[in-house]
Amino acid sequence: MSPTQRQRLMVVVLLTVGIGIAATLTLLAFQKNLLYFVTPTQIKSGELPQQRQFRVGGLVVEGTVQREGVKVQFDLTDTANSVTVVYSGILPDLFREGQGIVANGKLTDTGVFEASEVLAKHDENYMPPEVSEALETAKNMRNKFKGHPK
Amino acid sequence: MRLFRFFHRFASPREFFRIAGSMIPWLAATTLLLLLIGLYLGLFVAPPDYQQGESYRIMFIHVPSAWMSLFVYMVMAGTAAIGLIWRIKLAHVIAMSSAPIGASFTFLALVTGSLWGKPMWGAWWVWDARLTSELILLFLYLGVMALYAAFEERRTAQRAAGILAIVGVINVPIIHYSVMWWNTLHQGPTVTKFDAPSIHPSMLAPLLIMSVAFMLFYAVVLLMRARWEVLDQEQRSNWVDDYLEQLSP
Amino acid sequence: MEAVQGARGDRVLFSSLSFNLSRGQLLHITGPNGSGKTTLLRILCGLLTPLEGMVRWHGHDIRSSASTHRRECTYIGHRDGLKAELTALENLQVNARMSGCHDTKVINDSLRLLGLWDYQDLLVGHLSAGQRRRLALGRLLVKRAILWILDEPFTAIDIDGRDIIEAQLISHLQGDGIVVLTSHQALSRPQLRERCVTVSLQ
Amino acid sequence: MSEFFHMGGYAFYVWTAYGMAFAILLINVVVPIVRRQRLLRDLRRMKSRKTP
Amino acid sequence: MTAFTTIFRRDIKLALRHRSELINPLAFFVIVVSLFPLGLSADSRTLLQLAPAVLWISALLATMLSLESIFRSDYEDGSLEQLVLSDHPLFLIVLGKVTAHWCTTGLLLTLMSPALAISLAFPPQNLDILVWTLLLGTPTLSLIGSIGVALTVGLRRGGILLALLILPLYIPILIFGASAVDMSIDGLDVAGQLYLLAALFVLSLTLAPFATSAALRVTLE
Repeated sequence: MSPTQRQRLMVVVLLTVGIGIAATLTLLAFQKNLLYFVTPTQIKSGELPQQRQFRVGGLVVEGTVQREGVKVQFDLTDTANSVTVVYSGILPDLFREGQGIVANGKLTDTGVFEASEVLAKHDENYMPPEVSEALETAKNMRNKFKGHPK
Repeated sequence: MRLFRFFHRFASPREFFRIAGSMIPWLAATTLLLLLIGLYLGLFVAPPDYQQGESYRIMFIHVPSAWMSLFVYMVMAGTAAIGLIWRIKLAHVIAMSSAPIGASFTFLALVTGSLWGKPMWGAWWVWDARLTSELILLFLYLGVMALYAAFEERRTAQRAAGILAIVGVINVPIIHYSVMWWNTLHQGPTVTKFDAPSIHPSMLAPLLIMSVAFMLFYAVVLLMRARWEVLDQEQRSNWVDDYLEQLSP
Repeated sequence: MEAVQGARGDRVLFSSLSFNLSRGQLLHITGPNGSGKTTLLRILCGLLTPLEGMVRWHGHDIRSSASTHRRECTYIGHRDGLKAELTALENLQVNARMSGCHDTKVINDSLRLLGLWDYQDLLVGHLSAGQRRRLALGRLLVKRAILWILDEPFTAIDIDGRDIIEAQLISHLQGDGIVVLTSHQALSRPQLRERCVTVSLQ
Repeated sequence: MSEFFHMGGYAFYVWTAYGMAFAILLINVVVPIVRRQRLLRDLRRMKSRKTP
Repeated sequence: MTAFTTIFRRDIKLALRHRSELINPLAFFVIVVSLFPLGLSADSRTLLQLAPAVLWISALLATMLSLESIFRSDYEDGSLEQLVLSDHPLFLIVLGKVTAHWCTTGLLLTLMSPALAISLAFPPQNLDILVWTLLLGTPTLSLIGSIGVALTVGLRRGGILLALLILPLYIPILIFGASAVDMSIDGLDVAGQLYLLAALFVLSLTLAPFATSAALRVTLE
């Protein structure tokens, strides 16, 4: 093997080893609980320090939205636990009951989340209103049929 | 084999100039036709969305330009690599002509996204994973363009900017995942519904047509840009003299 | 070296230039300012790829056999390649080690030969231009390559220094080395002139 | 027709987006055409300087 | 290997003789970090909220401003073309230079960071995480930065261009580094982020020297 060839081989080996190690480390990282997200359950369990700003995500509980001028109060749930959110300001058009939203703010001493910003996530479905209505009726029919009237 | 021969011939500057010149009018006509059909279907035929009403029509330009922004980057980095490894001049020309087109698609995706985000999310801009990585993509494009413009020697400029484009392509997925991960710091997957995204056929058709139209548009502009770049680069060759004489007898 | 075309910017400096050099020969490249002398030298040492044509070393294209060519070639450009914050000795030591020479005797001999022995502990920033040029040429003595490529080796150098360098060139040629250089002055020693081939660029 | 331009209250957003798209696509077409004119002019000037 | 050690020792020696260049990035780091309490408020809660980001961004900017020293002076005095022409593999030489650069900037910044962190009301028990992230992150910054410097070294005014080229590539490191520190204050497990920082470091260690070598060969033409 000529010196040039040996050098090339060395380079290839180094590259493979390096990329391999990097890939292993990445896999190790993904085995750890990387996804750190604040859910109402985490707030309830008191893991989070008070007075630090963070975001909480969840679904708006149906029937809990109360409006008072620009002030809005609603409950946010991750289906296991829920937290009450207060917010004053203009809500985005997509804000509605049952919708997933993200609120940015602080937790007060009373356990109420004081949001300074509310963002709505739109879902990835696109359809005309008639189709949506049709789907909704179909779902209700199915539910009725199964004996779980909504 | 015939395909290879075609590409080999195509890679000679003179043949490229000729073939590209004859392709442009046809491609341009098809692009225009598809754009018009897409706009008609998207603005008049497609019904309003059940949740977002009429505002979702921004999608028909937003989504194709976002797709194109990534696609053009891949083309740019790929041709830059070909140019660097096999020393093919035309590959460099295509890479460097792609950069401004890709940057404008990226910019368009960002602006239309912002115009869509304001009524829907309630903010012109959120530091969301998609948005942030698209913004960084724009910076990568601008970096390549700025580096290309900074050198006086064309050959050096092409190769230096090409290396940057390739370094960027390794970073695009890393940036994308890092930003996505950083964003999910704050919002759990409970929020986003992971059911398969579904779109009604009446809305899908204009979206796909517009995407093809954007792709062809890229091809047309790329060929136009690359042609004049080739002519400039080859100005010492005899065939350029012939071409000039043919233009003005 | 065959059919090489060199260009700076969009201007072609020279084209279809070709020549052959064999052991023991000196190539003197002449030409007015801006005629492409430095460009040609940089092509020869592999810093610059020619627009067309190729440079062959031992019959192989230097782009494919780069490591052999680099090992057997020393290039001294018009910039000295010395660090102002290091002493003369330290500079030469670094250069020697980078070219695979670990012998302190060689380094000391080179310093003596170049007339820099008394200045070895001075920072290069404090040396005169001529002394720096001498020190730069010290690379030739510590590397002992076959091909020497020198860009204006005599700039800023006094008569003594010129004598020393020309003597080194002669002994290098006699030892079957090859020298390529650019210089505005004619070579003074007959031993050099008889081995010299001249290429002049317009 | 006015209902069409009204876009269900989203007229500003929708039409600005489409307007931007049109402008940017147009710029992309115009730039190479301008470059063509300039390049041909420069090349011709250079050739005419060389020949006489 | 001789190439690596020779160049590494040469560059360390040069940095030690050039005290001001050694101290400038550190002074910059200290001043930028101390601007925040002055500009925002001395309220310790606000400071703690910002501390991870402030420390990381300042370290990143200090590294970036010192990047040019990797190749600039070698380019100007002609040493760089000699290095490119030497018969040692160029990536080893590049690695030697980048290692020396990190030892004279990133390493020192990391060593100084605990003192500055304390001044931002940073809890002492979390200092180890801060040091670990910087220790893994700053060499990556030097490695990626070397590509940018190699691309711009031939240009007379490469400074701002360098920032434009390099900063987008720095974003993943900033995100993982700063968020790991941030989360450690909240008492959460940050092993995942440290693994990712290590992965980025190893990846750039294997790829960046080659990209830098290729860039140097192009820009020296």
